Amino acid sequence: MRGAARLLVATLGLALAAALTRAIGELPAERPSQAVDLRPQVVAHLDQTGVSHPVTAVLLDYRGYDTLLEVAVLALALIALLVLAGARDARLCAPAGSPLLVSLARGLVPVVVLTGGYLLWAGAHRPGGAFQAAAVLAAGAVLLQLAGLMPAWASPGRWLRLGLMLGFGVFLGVAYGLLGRGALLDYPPQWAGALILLIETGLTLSLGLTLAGLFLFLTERRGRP
Amino acid sequence: MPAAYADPSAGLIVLPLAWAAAAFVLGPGRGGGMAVVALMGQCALALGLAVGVMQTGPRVHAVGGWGAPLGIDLAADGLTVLMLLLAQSVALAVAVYARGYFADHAHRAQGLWFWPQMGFLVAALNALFLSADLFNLYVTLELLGLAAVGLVAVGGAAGQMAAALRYLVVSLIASGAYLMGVALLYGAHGTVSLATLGPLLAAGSPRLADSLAAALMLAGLLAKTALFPFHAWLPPAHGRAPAPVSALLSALVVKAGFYLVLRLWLGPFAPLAAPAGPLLGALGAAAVLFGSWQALRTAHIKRLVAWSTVAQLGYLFLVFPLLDSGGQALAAAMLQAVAHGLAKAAMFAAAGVLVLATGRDTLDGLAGVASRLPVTLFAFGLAGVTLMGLPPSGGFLAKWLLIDAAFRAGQWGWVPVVIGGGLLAAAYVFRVLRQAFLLAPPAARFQPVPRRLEWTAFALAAASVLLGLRAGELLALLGADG
Amino acid sequence: MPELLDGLLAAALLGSAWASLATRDLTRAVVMFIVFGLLMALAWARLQAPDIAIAEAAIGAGLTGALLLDALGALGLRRGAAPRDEGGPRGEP
Amino acid sequence: MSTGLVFAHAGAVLFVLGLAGGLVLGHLLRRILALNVMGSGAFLVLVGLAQSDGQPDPVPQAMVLTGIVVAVAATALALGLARAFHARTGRTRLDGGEE
Repeated sequence: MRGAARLLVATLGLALAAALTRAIGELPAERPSQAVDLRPQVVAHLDQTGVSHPVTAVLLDYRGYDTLLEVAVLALALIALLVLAGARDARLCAPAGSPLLVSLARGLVPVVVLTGGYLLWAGAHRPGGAFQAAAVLAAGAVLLQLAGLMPAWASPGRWLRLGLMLGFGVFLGVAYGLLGRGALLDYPPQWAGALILLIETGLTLSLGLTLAGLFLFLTERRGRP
Repeated sequence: MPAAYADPSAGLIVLPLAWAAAAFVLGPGRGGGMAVVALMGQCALALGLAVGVMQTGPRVHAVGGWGAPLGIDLAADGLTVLMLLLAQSVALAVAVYARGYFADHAHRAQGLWFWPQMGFLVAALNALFLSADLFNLYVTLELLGLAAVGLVAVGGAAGQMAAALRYLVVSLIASGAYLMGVALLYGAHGTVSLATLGPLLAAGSPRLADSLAAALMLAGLLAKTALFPFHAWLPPAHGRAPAPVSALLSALVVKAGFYLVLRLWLGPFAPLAAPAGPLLGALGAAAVLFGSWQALRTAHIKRLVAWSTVAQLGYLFLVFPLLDSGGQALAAAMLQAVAHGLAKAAMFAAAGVLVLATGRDTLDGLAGVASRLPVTLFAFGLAGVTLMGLPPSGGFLAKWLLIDAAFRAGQWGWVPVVIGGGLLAAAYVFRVLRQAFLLAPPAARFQPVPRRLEWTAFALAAASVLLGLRAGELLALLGADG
Repeated sequence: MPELLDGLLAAALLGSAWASLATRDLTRAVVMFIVFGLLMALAWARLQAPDIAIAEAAIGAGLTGALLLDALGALGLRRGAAPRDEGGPRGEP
Repeated sequence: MSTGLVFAHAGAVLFVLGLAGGLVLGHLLRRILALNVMGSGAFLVLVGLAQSDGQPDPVPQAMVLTGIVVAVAATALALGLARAFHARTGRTRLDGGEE
């Protein structure tokens, strides 16, 4: 039974792979002449977006609404994990960090914050931005937790919850605030750069906490009371 | 304040996102009252949008002010508005119900983070119904899927974990297939906007990439809708989740997949999809018969209601071979979607009360319930009337229109399926009712149940029946698509 | 020359993905998956997508890799289960 | 063949490999790996096919950035569920019918 199912999946898989390969192979030659090319449009409106890096412009302006929902996905995953962590009843106690870890954390955290800040600032002009910066900050938060310098995450207090939602809240607030101009997220060109920086700063903080939370909720600190 | 701030399309997405986030910040178990008030506001917004669409036709909201294909559009037509109205009204009733349900001592632990999760779920539904961009739809599908899976798992028991995992794996495979379709379409046409893609796909003979994309996307969406034979994940997930969650999942979440299939079928994939019509119809017929049969066999109340969802979803797909034949097939499908949404939410709400009162989820334990919980049992029966398709319910009108469309198309074969499905539904509904009217064994103990739970179930069931009397307005909404 | 590089990288992607899914040893599977993530980052760099390359390395390979390694400890090694995923009637290929 | 097309082809094969793995593999951890491979394949096709003429396209690149974050959220939830399931039952696979 199981062998037959595998054979079926393998056969269908080979057929699908062949079809996909053929479709991809013949596309460039057969691309219809009316096909849209968004690249010139992205460049043409770049000066109205307040950022000079095209990917950041797509991410936070042209398709900023995707990013808003994506931040919601992350927040939701964190909440679902919080439910599971509660159900598992394994409290994430703040471990007493070893002295070496504590001094390492104290030394590294300023570097981490600086690197995150740089990536955030750089995102407007070149590769980088809130998500990459947040990943770096998350590493710092995990380090702090392992060193016992962060409060326990098992039942996050109100301030931590506020921090987790701050970036999303700012993003949502800006999106809704601009509705007065006629549409969600419709940045006025002269304020676009500043508003995007505001959103990205909030996101960096909250996503950093969220990514750290994904890690900390999932991983049990074994072998400690 | 400029009137723009009251824009219903934007409000229906921003408002639930805002209360979801606020409920999380407020803390465990909090935010229910806020959710109920906000959902009342959302109902008003959806009604406002419905009136607007009726009067001035479909609306487009260009997020960011760019407009497709560079930006993302939200679009609302009759189909959208109907789904939005269904989602807001069921969500409001479920919120009222859930406040009582999770206040109960036995469920308090499950409800700790229910409100933020429900907020994100409702936001995902509204965003999905409104989106006119294939990649944005992918993000809404993921948001919806993760919210639904997270809610199935809140109970924390091993069976719920297994059901949630099964659901998650299917959901991720399905979104992966959908995303591959989006990638092929972007590669071929340089856009993911529904409005821009339509003419591009219609021009010229279909390319392999287009057909493959359509097949992958539809297959993914069918798996998310739990159409037979992709249904195996549904009964455990819907059967094991807490009752308010089951109501949301069965009434709304699975409909989102169906809505997207319909939207793509009538929209950009229209030139490609027609040959698949009979196949979808056949799968729908198989779902009606197989789901009803399983509902007749199971020993658990909520599992019975979940199998009934598999069967009732089948009806929605019977319309695909009939869409081109002029009849009211589309109206039949939408009426069935709305009527089943209300009835199924009522049934799960009632089933939740029965499980709460008897302390177990088995049909055997129901003996004697009729005299203790007459309102709940009446609600269950009323919802059953809609599922069976008896007049004057919304289900009756839906099935009537479906049979009419089948005759017009000369496709008589679907008629016995519709009628047989109704008879089987009668059989499984009466299984529950008969057991409930038996005399209670002397040792039986019933837990007291908050009135609020019984009456919300009743209100939902009554709405599903009365829908048949107000169907004219709903059909007029669909006609506004023009 | 660049074509050769692309071809080799693509082959390495397929090889690492296959190795990750087909190996009997769970630890090896996770390590191969992290290698796969890092190769993906290289592929993104070749596709002139440095933003994705950074994100893939940090989030795709880094965070996901850390989560998987930790889950490995929780799922594969504890409760007396052998570190290897046993074959048997329902074994993996 | 352009760089974009090379990786689009590789992406197609990765997608199928991950899809097949997601369907037939038993151990939950392997299934999660397979689903990630499947997603990566779709991402490669999205960017590679759009850039088959060799010019970078920021639109699919931004979509993939969004997709990667969504994928890590889904992976984290899947791992959390798998661990909770394992903690209750000691099992690491779902097969063997329901109930």
